[in-house]
Amino acid sequence: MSGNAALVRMSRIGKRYGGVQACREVDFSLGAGEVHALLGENGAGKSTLMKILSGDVTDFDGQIEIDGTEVLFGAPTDAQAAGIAMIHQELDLVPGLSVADNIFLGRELRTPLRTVDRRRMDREARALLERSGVRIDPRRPVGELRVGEQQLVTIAKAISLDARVLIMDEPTSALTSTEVERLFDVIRELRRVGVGIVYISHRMEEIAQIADRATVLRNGEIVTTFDPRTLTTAEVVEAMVGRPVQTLFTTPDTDTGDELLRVDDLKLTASRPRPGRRDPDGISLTVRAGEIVGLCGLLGAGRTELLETLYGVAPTGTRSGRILLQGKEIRPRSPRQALAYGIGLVPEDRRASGLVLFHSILANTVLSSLPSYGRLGVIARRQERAASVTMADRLRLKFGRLQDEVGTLSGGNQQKVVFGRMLLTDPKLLLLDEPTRGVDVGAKAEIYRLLGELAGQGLGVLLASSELPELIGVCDRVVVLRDGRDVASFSTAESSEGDLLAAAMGETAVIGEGR
Amino acid sequence: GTTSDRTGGSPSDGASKSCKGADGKYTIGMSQANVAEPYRQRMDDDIRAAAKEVPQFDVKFADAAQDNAKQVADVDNYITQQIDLLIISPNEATPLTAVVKKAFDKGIPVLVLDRKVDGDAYTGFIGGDNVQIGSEAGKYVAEKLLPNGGNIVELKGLAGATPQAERHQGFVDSIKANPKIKIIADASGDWLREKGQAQMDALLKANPKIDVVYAHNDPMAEGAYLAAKSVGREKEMKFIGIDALPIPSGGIKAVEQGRLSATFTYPTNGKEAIAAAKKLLVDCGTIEKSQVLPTRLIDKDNAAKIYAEENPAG
Amino acid sequence: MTEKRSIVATLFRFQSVFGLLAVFIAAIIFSPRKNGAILFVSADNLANVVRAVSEIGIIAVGMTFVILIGGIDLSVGAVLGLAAVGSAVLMVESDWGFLPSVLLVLVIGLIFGALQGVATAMIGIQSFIVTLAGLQIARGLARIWSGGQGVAIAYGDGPHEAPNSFALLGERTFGGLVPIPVLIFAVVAIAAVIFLRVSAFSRHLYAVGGNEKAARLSGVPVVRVKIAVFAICGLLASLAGIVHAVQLNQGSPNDGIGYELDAIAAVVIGGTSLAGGRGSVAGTVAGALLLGVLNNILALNNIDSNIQLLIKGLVIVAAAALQRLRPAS
Amino acid sequence: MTEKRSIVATLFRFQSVFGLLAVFIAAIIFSPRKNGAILFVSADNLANVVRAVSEIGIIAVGMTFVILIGGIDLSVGAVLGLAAVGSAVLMVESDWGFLPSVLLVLVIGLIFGALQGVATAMIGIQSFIVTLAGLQIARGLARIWSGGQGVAIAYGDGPHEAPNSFALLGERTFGGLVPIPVLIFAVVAIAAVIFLRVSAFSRHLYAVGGNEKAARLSGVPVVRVKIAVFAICGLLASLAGIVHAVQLNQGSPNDGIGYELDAIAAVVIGGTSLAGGRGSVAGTVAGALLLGVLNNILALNNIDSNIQLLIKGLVIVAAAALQRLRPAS
Ligand SMILES: Nc1ncnc2c1ncn2[C@@H]1O[C@H](COP(=O)(O)OP(=O)(O)OP(=O)(O)O)[C@@H](O)[C@H]1O
Ligand SMILES: Nc1ncnc2c1ncn2[C@@H]1O[C@H](COP(=O)(O)OP(=O)(O)OP(=O)(O)O)[C@@H](O)[C@H]1O
Ligand SMILES: [Mg+2]
Ligand SMILES: [Mg+2]
Repeated sequence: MSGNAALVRMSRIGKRYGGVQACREVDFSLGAGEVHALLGENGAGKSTLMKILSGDVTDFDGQIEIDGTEVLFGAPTDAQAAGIAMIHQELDLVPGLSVADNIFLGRELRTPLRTVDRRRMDREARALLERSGVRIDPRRPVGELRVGEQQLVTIAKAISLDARVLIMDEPTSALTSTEVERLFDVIRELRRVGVGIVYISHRMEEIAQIADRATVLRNGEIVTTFDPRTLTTAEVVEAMVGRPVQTLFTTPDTDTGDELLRVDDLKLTASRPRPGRRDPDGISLTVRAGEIVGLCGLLGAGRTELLETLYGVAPTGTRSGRILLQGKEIRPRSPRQALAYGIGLVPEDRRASGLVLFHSILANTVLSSLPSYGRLGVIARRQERAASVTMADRLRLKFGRLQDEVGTLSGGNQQKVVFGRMLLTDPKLLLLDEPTRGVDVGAKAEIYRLLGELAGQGLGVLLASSELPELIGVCDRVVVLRDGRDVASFSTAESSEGDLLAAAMGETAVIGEGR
Repeated sequence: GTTSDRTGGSPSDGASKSCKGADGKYTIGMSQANVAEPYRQRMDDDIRAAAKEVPQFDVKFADAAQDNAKQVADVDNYITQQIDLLIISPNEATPLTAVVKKAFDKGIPVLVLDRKVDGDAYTGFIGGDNVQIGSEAGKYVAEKLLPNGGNIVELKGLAGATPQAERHQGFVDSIKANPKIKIIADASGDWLREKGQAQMDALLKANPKIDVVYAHNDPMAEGAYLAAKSVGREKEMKFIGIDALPIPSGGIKAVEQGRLSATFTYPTNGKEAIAAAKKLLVDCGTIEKSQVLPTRLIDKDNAAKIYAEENPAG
Repeated sequence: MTEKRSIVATLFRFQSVFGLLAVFIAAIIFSPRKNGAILFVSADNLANVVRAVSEIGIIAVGMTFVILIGGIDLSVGAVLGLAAVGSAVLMVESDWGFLPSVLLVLVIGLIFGALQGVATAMIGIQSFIVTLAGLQIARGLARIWSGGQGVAIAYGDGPHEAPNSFALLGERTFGGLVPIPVLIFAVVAIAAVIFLRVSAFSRHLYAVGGNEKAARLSGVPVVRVKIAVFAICGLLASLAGIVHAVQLNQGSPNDGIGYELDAIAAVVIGGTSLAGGRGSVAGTVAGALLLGVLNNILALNNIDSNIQLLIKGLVIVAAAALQRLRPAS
Repeated sequence: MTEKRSIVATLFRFQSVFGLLAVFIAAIIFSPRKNGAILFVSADNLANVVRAVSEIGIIAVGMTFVILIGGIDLSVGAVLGLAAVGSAVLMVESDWGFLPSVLLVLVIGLIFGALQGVATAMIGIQSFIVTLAGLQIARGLARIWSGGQGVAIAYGDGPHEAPNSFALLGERTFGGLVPIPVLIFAVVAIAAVIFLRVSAFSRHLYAVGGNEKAARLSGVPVVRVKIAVFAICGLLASLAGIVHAVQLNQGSPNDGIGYELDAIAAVVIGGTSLAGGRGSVAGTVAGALLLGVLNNILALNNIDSNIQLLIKGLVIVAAAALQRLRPAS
């Protein structure tokens, strides 16, 4: 494949952000009809490299050739004109506009009168979405969609560009395995018609499945390029991290203690129902001290909503059923209250709900635990710094200085900051919503190790995840949700990914036939 | 004495039509340009007080808050309400002419206060004469304060406002006689006390010798006084203002208490307006088309007396 | 499910119209009566109500555009004053014809707005501060141009008289019932509604307000959109200034003080979010009418002007609170 | 490398101070001279400059807090007027003592601000609209309380005289050099700077302005923070009103019109982002002083008031443009 005349050739690419060398002397090529995976730890420079190719980042060293001729992009539109489209890691959609409007933004279809041809846009948008196997009403505002659905819209949008080069930066981070499978079908079809695809993901199993070639970046430099079918996951991971990482998806089974959380037939009827939300509709489960319980479900099964309800941020409405923490009934009405009970939440969307992106790493890490540094409302700077440094070390955060803006960290490292913030509050029960979304394998291992350690100290964890291997590997037990109800519960020691998936899909799972 | 003149012999037809004698009940609409100006608030207050004495009258008030368009709407609304008489103190002449004419043509008698409207589609005008006031102030400065000449600074009203131009013109004309009197600087205080103070801060800085501060209204004169006082120079110069409102924060009190040397009344015409309305509606009489009230000099000697006269209740 | 959802959504979409309806009904109830007739609903009075809001309404349409892209324009009142002065000076003092005067004034508003757009979009200064400065500059220019005085407009064919065709703009039409300013407002509003529905530009505008980065990545010409929107707003403000001049027979440099706040209030009451990306011109029209009806009914009842301030403040808050009832986003 | 970067960063951090310095130097150059002395830099004049901005400055400190949480407060000018009226009426007409009057006035401002905070934080109405309504309400209340007229303040021990202790607030201290209002402004500003540096509350405030949702999920009591911030802003506006009353020897309900825009201009020129989450009180102080120096030098040179408007507009834009030069974030 590398023998093919390259569609894209990037040579000696360098890019520096302040003190950080995001890319250094990178040579990268992509052939027509090739799926080239780009791997690396968080902050390795994958997104930066691709932003350079897609015209988003314009000041860099080195050169780019397309079909053998050098190009110079001044803006993303230039790259699009040259046939390069990119699905960005951070979903960049306009919440107020409809799905169809978002897909055709900037190149609206017109009637002969030069007005916008809504009908045709709706029709084509629907066709595009169906091609990737989803049914979303193209007239719905994107802001109403779930993160996963938004990701599908972004994919449809990129596909609609009919690009010759399609860059996918973590396109599946919010998708469950069903949607991932459909996406792979689409990718295979694109490959057949000669589209070159750059595929970035932290899900190792996907790489072996779809990629023809893989390149590993570490600290902005290329470490190796290989055929993914020839290497084991462990070898790939070692190349990425630079050292062997063992026992990825296992946490030591700790002795579980007393019952920490009991949810009894929890139901929530929102007084002003929001379309597409799946509030708890009769959920019962328990979490013991020292136990890690997984929440499994398809897109929109209601995992996020359950965690939100437990954390006191559900919409107002009538609630029935009970929530007991250490045997006492609680009614969390705000995060503040939940935190006082000893419940912490790591939200799903770190940029929108987790971080103040332009504030410092320090300020973001200590935000939830401020009262513990100093007294009388005056902060003891040394204490808070110490706490922040300790937490950064513990999570192996990759950063320059504590005063740097958290938004300049790579995605995975941003996730660690949110995680660390909750740990600093010393919770009894930790609610995790897709905590490893966009987190590299090395960091994942660290997070799992940490979870195991915390569980060993008696912390209870409720972990919602779309990654089945993670659920199986990390959790002691997995509860499966469907349509806002708990439908099954498995001990991970005795069950497989297939069991979970079957339970999650239930009888309504026939939509994606052929699998 | 009241200077008056009869322009055009036409006795107001409107009056005869709306007059229902002493048994009638009358709704009077008062359209004020901007009650945020103390002078105009006092005008409303005077009208209110005078109307209390006429049991047949029920006066409504509207405030245009210095917006011509709003004042047009206010008058329109009075027309809709079918009031019996309109008193208007226009924000500006031209913009209100049409709507005043509309009311007048509908048979509503119109009394215009303070500022005229264009043309003669109104029943009567009652106002002061700003040129004359400026000239009285000039005369006072030339004869009483600076017979041997001296330096004046002038604090003007809002740039572009007619009274500002007139008070300036009258003043300049009447100090011309004495070439030793010089206006060495001026600044615009926008009629406001704090603006007068801030401008005076700078004027004091730039001018080491000031003998008289002539402000186009009392609030600016007070502001100038405060500025001079804060650098200990208030004794070096005299302050004169205009308006002489008989209210606690007005110029008469300031003269009485020695901050201002003199001020000149600018009549609010409130009492006179109600008297005219009574004549038209209750007595079925006619009124002068134009009634110009004279100004009065207020100085240390008469301030207390006049203040008491103007506030009979206390 | 979807059925129900869309009905509810539609209802909420038009809730600013409901607010207007509520105020309208309240106005009828609280209207004074004379000889059995409800004064508020007389044709004359209703025409007055709409005429009184037509200028604010025209401005508010432009303001809606600016707010939709997440900006704000504080200069509109001053630009109105500048345009009013311009019309008067050109036609009366310079004896220009109707069309050239009006065109020049509109172009001045357009350019003034566009320059503010440039400062916002290309230099990146927050629009609040750009247009706050623009307010002062426009006001200063108007004062200088007019010599500080209102310039009276007389009509006729003689020298220093404005052409009669200009006077027509202030008349009434359709049997003396509909004032032309109301007609102009209606045309502007309808044109804007249609424009926002059918044009590609409007998608770009919502996108810039909703997620500027996404818009840029999608190839939306963000800078051009911003400049265009501020230019449109300036244009409409100067159109309002022309209407203002003809209604008051003068161009005064001090006209339009504080109109920006009224216009913004109309936009926000109409359900457009100051954060950008969400809102509609139809809502703005309803918001402007609501304010007009409120002013009118308070005046018809001769409510004391101070109490009026209190009531208006409370109604504005109430109307805005009503907006919050929409399904959260 | 890091060394160099941090020096640059520090420089940019204080760039609003640089703006001030630039204007200061320009003022010296353009200052008129008398007998060889540069009028602008005389101690007297500098004291005047600061005294003239002390009220706006005090307000702007509170405004900084509000803007830091991503809000805006348009009611401050009206609250200043209300407080000025309150001080005058209580001390002169009701013959209250110094302390009770001042305390009551401060509490009124605090509560007024807090109520606006409640409407914003709990009902969720945009602060622009809440405080626009608040402006009208405060102005209406002030007019009603004062009877529409300014209430003159005379000092003494007799009936209807304000206590002499109140007059002291308007005097000068430190050998007649420093006006007390300046001292009050300085104390407020320094207290605010320290407060924002050391308090846990300030972290919450910045977080709410930076990303409200993230702040809430992190356990920040968002509603309480917002209410507190609006309350502080109301408190400081009424403090400014007290200072205003004593400086002008009267409380007038129409005082403070338009002060909100000056205060916002000071905040933004000082580098605080209207989007919230970014900015400092030190910058605001520099911004307020910049505006004060600008006003003073224009007045010292007797610049025509219309030209002043133009110059001020351009300087504001220039100062804001300077802010944009900070290293991109
Ligand atoms: N706008 C920016 N400003 C400053 N530093 C940046 C910026 N964007 C990226 N960086 C830095 O450049 C490095 C590479 O970032 P990049 O986003 O390319 O990593 P990545 O490989 O995509 O990581 P992830 O897997 O977490 O998405 C990181 O150290 C990051 O902190
Ligand atoms: N239509 C909607 N309107 C508003 N909020 C929504 C809507 N749909 C989902 N949400 C909220 O958006 C967030 C993201 O939804 P999300 O993408 O997490 O669904 P999911 O993770 O696929 O499914 P699950 O509900 O099982 O977590 C959640 O807080 C959810 O409550
Ligand atoms: Mg990345
Ligand atoms: Mg979820």
